[in-house]
Amino acid sequence: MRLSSPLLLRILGFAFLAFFLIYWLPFSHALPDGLPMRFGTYRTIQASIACVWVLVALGLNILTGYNGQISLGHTAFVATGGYTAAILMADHGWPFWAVLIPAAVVSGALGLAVGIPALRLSGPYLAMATMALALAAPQVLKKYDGLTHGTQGISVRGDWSTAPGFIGDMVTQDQWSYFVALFLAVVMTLIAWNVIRGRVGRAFVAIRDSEVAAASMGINVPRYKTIAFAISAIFAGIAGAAYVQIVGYIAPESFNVLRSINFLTTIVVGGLASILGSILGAISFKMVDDISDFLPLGEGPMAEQVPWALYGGLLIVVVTIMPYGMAGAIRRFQMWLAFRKPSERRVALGGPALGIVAAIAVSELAGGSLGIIVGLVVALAITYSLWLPALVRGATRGYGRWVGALRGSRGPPGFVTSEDASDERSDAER
Amino acid sequence: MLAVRDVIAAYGPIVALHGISLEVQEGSIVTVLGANGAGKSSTLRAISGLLRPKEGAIEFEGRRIDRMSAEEIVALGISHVPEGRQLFSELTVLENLRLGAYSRFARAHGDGRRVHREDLSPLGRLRHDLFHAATGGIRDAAREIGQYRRRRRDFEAALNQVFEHFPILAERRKQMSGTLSGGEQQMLAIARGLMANPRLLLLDEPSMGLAPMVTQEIFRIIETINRTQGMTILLVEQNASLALDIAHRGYVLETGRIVLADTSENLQKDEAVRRSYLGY
Amino acid sequence: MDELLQQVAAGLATGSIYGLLALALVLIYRSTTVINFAQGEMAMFTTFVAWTMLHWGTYWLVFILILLMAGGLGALIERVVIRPVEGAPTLNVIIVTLGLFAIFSNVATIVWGGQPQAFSHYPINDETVKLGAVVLSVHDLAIMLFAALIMIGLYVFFQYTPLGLAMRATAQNATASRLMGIRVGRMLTLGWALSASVGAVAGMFVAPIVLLQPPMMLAVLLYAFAAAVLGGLDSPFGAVVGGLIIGVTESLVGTYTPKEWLGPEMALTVTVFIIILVLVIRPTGIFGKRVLRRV
Amino acid sequence: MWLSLIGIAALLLVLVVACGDDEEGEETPTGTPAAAETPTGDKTPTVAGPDEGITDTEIILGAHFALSGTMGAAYAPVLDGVRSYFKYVNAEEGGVCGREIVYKVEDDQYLPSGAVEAVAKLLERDHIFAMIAGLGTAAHAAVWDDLNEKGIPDLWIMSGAHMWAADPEAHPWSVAILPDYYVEGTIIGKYISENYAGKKVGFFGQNDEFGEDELAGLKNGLDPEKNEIVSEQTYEPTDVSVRSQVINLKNSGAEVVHGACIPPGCAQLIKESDRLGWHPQFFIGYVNADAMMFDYASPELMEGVITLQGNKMADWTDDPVIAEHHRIMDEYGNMPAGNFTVEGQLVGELTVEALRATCDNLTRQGLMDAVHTIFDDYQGDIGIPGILIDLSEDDHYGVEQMKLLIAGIDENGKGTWEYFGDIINFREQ
Repeated sequence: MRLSSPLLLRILGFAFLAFFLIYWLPFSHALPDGLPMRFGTYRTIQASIACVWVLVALGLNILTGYNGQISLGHTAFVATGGYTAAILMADHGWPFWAVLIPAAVVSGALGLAVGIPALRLSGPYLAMATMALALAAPQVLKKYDGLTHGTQGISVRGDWSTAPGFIGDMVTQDQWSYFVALFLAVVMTLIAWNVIRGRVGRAFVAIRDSEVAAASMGINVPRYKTIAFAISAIFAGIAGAAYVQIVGYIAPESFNVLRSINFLTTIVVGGLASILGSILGAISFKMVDDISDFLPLGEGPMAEQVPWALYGGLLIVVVTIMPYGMAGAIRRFQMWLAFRKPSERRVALGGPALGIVAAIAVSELAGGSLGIIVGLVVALAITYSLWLPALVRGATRGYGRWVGALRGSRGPPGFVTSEDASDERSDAER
Repeated sequence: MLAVRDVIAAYGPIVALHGISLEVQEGSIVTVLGANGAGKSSTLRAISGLLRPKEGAIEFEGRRIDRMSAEEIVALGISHVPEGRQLFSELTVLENLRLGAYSRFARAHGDGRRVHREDLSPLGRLRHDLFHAATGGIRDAAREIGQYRRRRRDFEAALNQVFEHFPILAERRKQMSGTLSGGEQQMLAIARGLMANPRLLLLDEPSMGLAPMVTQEIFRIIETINRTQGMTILLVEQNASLALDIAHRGYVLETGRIVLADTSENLQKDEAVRRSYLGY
Repeated sequence: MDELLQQVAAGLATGSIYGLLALALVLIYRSTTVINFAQGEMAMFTTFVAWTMLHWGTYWLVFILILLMAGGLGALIERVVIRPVEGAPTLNVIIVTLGLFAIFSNVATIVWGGQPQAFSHYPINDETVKLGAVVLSVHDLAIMLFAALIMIGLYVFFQYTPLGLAMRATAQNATASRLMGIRVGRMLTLGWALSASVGAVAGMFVAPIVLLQPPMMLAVLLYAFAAAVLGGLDSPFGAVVGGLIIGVTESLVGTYTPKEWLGPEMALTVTVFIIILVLVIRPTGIFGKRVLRRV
Repeated sequence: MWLSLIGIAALLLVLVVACGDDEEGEETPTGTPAAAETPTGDKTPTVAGPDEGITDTEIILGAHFALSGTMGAAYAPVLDGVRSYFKYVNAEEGGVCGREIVYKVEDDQYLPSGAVEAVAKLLERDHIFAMIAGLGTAAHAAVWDDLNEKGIPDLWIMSGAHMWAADPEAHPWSVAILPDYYVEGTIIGKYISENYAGKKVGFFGQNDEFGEDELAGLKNGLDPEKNEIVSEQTYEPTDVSVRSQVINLKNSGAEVVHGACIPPGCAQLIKESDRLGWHPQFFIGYVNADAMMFDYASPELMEGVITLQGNKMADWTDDPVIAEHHRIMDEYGNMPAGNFTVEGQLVGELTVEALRATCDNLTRQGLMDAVHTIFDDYQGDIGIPGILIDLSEDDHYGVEQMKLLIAGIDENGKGTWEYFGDIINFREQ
C-alpha cells in the first residue's frame, strides 16, 4: 500500500496524539531525572477533569446538537451517576469498574424518566423543565441523607479506586485516574460516533430537522426522543463516575446550576452536532482556568475576576465570528483548503505537523520550554503565511457584520439569516 | 415612474437576476411573466429593497432607490405584497391593516430632514451611529405620540376605502388573520399593501394557491383599483392569461433575464408566449 | 386560616419580585425568542450604579435616571453585541447573553467588591400595613404596585399603540414588517431598552431585601425564568401570574408539607416539579399561545 | 478527520506552553525530590522533603480559596487580611527566619473539583511548604485527605464544620481555626436553657452543613426539661425572601430564635420579624459578629441580638492592635478593614508565630511540632484578653474560646457590639 501524504499525516497525527495523551501528559515523575517532561500532577488532574467534561459534552451534544432537545439539567445526571458510583464504592466496597454499569443505568433511567415529559416540551420550556432538575438535585441530595450522606458528602478513597497490582507500582493515583478517564473518554467517543453514524443517529437528526417529516418517514418520534435523553444521561452518568474516581469526593455542592448552563456553552462554542466540537469545547472550557496564568494581574483581591470578565467577552466574540463553533470553523477551513493548489495545501498542513514534530524534537534535544516555543514559532510562521489571507478575510467579514449591525436596520435580520445560511450551505455543498 | 436598469442581484453565490431592465408607466398595470425560479419574485424584492442589487440602478420618480433600505422605499410610496402573503397570522385583520398604514406616518416626517449616513465624514458617521443606537427608539416613540390625532383621521379614511374594495374584511376585522380562508388572506395582503397609500403597488403572485373563482374575483378587484384610483401596479404572475387580460404591458423573464417585452395585446398574440405561458 | 393568609401574602410579595424580572425576560423573548440570561446581572449592575448615585441624589430622581440609563444600556447592548448574532441560531444568542452575564457579574465585583452592601436611603421601606392578620410592608405593596403597573402598561402599550403593534409584528415576521416600513432593528433595540428598564426596577426593589451584592439577582433570575415559562413566555400577564403562583406555592409547600420528608428544605424542589407538571399539561405555559405548526 | 486531530493536537500544544512555569520550578534547585514527585507517592505516605517550599530567600505558602464564582467574593476580605499581614511582615519585620513569605492563592470557585486542581497546582508548581487558610467545607473536604497523605501542613481551615479536628489521629496535618458550628450551637443552647428557661425556641438555619451542625449542637445544648424547640426552619443562601419561614417561626410561638445564617440571611430574619411585629430574643452565629450587620439591619432592630466572638472588633480603633491592623490594611491591603480582615490577620499571626518557632528546623514536621507546642494557652494580640488558643497533638481545634456579644446603640445612634459575660470554653462543651 502506498502511503499518500494525507494518510501519512493522519497516522502522524494519531501517533502524536497517542504519544501526547498517554506518555507526555501523565508521566512526568515516573521517569528518571533528565528527561524533559512537561507535565505533572496538576496537568494530569486538569486533563482528567477535561475528559469528564468531554463525556458530558458528548452526551449533551447528542441530545441538543443531534436531536435538537435542549437541556440545562445535565449536572443532575452527572450527580446521579457520581452518587451511584460513590455510594457503591464507599458504602458497599465495589471496585470502580463494577460501578460504571450501575452509574450508567441509574442515570440513564433518570434520563428516560425525564425524556417522557420532555416529549411535550421544546425550546425554553424544555430548558426550564430540565433546569428544574439541576436546581432540585442538591436539595434532594441533602434531604434524603440516609443514602447520600447529606451535606457531608461522600469521600471515596481507598482500595476501590486505586490501580490494580503491578500497574499501581508504575503510576501514581492521579495518573491512574487519568488513564481511566481517558479510556472512558475514548471508548465513549467511539460509541457516540457509532450512535451518530447509525440508524439511531440518523433518526435523531431527522427528528431535529422536522418532526413531522421524520414521522412521515416512519420514524417513531417519541421513542427516539426519549432514547436521546437516555443516551445523553448515560454519558453524563459515566462522567459522574469518572468524576468521583478523579476527585475522590462528591457533595451536593459539587455541581450547581451554573455548571449546567456552562455545559451548554461548551457544546455551542465547540460546535453543535459535532463530536469533534464536543471534545474541543470541553478542552477549551477547561483551559479557561489558565487565562489568569497568562495575564499579569498581580495579587489584588479582584484579580481573579478579570479573567472571568474576559472570558465573557471571549465567549461573545467566539460565538459571533464562529456561528457554528470551533468545529464549524475547522470545517470552513477545510473547505477553504479544498480550493488551494496541492502544493499550498501541503505547506498549509505540513507546516503545523512539521512544527509539532520540530517542537518535540528540539525540546527533547535542548530541553526546556525553549524548544517547544521555537518549534511552534516555525510551525506558525509557515502556516500563517498561507492562512493569513483567509484569516484577514474572515476577520474583516466579522468586522463587517459588526459595522453593519451598528449602522442600524440596514441588515434585516430575517434576510441576513437566509443569506448567510445559504452561504454556509453552499460552502458545505462544495 | 419606475425604471429598472441592468440590475444584477444574487443570494450569496447564487445569481438570481442577470441584468434586468424594465419600466413601469404611471397609472398602468405591468405584468412580469415567467416560470418558477425565473427571477420574478427576486425582481420585486430588488425593487422593494429586500434584495440589494449588486449592479445596476433602480429609479422611482427620478430618484435612485437601489441603495435604500426597505423601510425607506415603502415610505416613498412603493408597497410590496409579497409572495405567500406574509400576513401577521397571530394578529387580527384590523391589526394587519393598521400595520399596513405604518409607513404613511414614517413618511410624514419626510426625507428632507433625514441625514443620509453615507454623506457624512467617518467621524460624523460614528457620531450618527452612536446617536442612533442611543436614541432611535425613544425618538420614534416621541414622534408616534406627537402625530396621534392626524394619524387616526388618515387611517380611518384609508380603512374605509379599503373596505369598499374588500367588504369581507370589514366583517372579519376582529378575526385572527391566520384563520381566514386563502382568498381572504390574499385580499387582506393586498388591502394591507393599499393601506400604505402607495403610488406603486407590487403584487407577487396573487393567484397562488387559490381556486379559479377566487382568483378571478381578486383580479377583478386589482383592475378596479387601477381604474378607479389610478394606482400603478407591477404584477408578477404565473397565470399569464389572467395577468395579460388586465395588464397594459408585459415582460417575460427566463432564468434571470428579460426575453420579451411588449404590450399585453402583442404578447397575447406572440407565438412563443402562447405556447409557453398561455397553453394554446 | 390566618396562617394561610399570611403565607399567601408572603408568597405574593415574593412572587411579584419574580414577576417583575419575568416581565423583563418576556419583553426580550417576545421580540427575539431569546432568553436573556444576563437580565438579572444587568439589573444588578444598574442597581449598583444607582447605589453609587444615591450618595448625591434623592431616591426618586435616581430611580428615574436609572431607568433611563438602563434603557440606554439595553439599547447599547442590543446594538453592539446582540445585533451581530441576530441571524445566528438561537442558542448562539443565548450564549452571548451568558457572556454578558460573566462580564456584568465580574465587572461589578471588580468595581464595587464582593461584600454585600446595605441599600439604604430608601424611602419606602419600614412602614407596615395591617390587613387583618396579614402584615405587608410598604415595600411589598410598592413591588406589587409596580409589577401591576408595568404589566398593565405593557399590555396597553402592546395592544393599543402603533409602536407596540409594530413590535408585535416584528416578533412575528421580520421581513413582512420591513415591507410595512417598520424599522425592525429599532424595534429590537427598543425591546431591549424597555426590558433593561423593567429589569432595573426589579433590581431596585430586590436590593433592599437581599442586600446589594453581585450574586443578588442570580436566584431571582432563575425564578423569573420559571415564572415566565410557567405563565407563557409571550404573555406579560402570564409572567406576573407565573411569578405569583411560584411565590405562593413555595410559601405553602414550606409550611404545609410534612417536615419528615418534604418541608421547607424541599420547597424549591416541590415548586419546580409543580411547574414541570403544569408545563406537561400546557406545554407553552398557562397563558402562552399555542404554536401553530405548519408543514 | 486527520485535520481535526491536528486541531486537537495544536490545542493541546497550547497547554504545553501554558505550563511554561513548570520548568522554572524544575530549574530552581529544590533539593531532594519531594513527596509530590515520588512516583509511588500514593502507596506509601512519605514525609515531605525538608526543603520543599523553602528556599534561601522564601517560604512559600498556599491556599485554595473561592475567589470567583457566585459566592466567592464575599469571603475575599479574609484572604486580603492574611495576605496583607504577610506583606507587612515581609516589609517591616524582614520576613520570617530571614526569608520572605510568599503566599500563593489558587481559585477553586467553591467547588470540590476546583480545590483538587488548585491544590495539585500549588504543590507541584508553586512547591508550597504548607497550606494556610483553605476555604470552604465541600471544597476542603475534597483535598484534606490528600494533604494528610502527602504530609503537607494544612493549617487554619476556614470552615467551622465539625469534622476537621474531630479525629487528629486520622488527619494529623489538619488544624482548624474557626470555632466549630456544632459547639457554637451547644453553647447557645446552654445559654438559652440557663437564661431563658421555659421559653419556646425556634431555629432558623441555612440548608447545608452549617445549619445542620448548628441545629445538632443546639439540641445538644438545650436542656429538654427547660426548653423545647418548637420550629425548625431552613432557607437556601440564594433564597430571595425568607418571610415564609419567619411567619412559621412566629406562629410556632417561639420566644427565642437561634439563626444559623450568614449576614444577608440573618439581616432578613431580623427585618422580616420586625415587619411582622414580632420581637423574640435573637441569637445569631459568629460569622455575623461584624459592624456591617448594623447597616444590613438598622441598629434599632439589631439591639439586643446576641452572638459570639473572640477577636477584637474592627471598629475598636482605640485599641493599638486594631489601630495597627487598620494601618496594615491601608498600606498593604486592597480592602477596608473589617472583622473578616481581622480574622485574616489572626491567621497570619499564628502562621508567623509557628514559623518563627520552626526556624532551626524548617521542615513540615517541624512546623507541625511547633504548632503543637507553642500554642499552649497562647494569648494572641487579636483575641480579646483571656481568649486563649490551645493546640496539641490530640487537640486540633484552633479558637475554642469565645465571649458573648450583644448588640447595642451608642450615644451617636450607631450600633455597637459589646462583649458581656464570662469567657466560654468550647472544649468543655
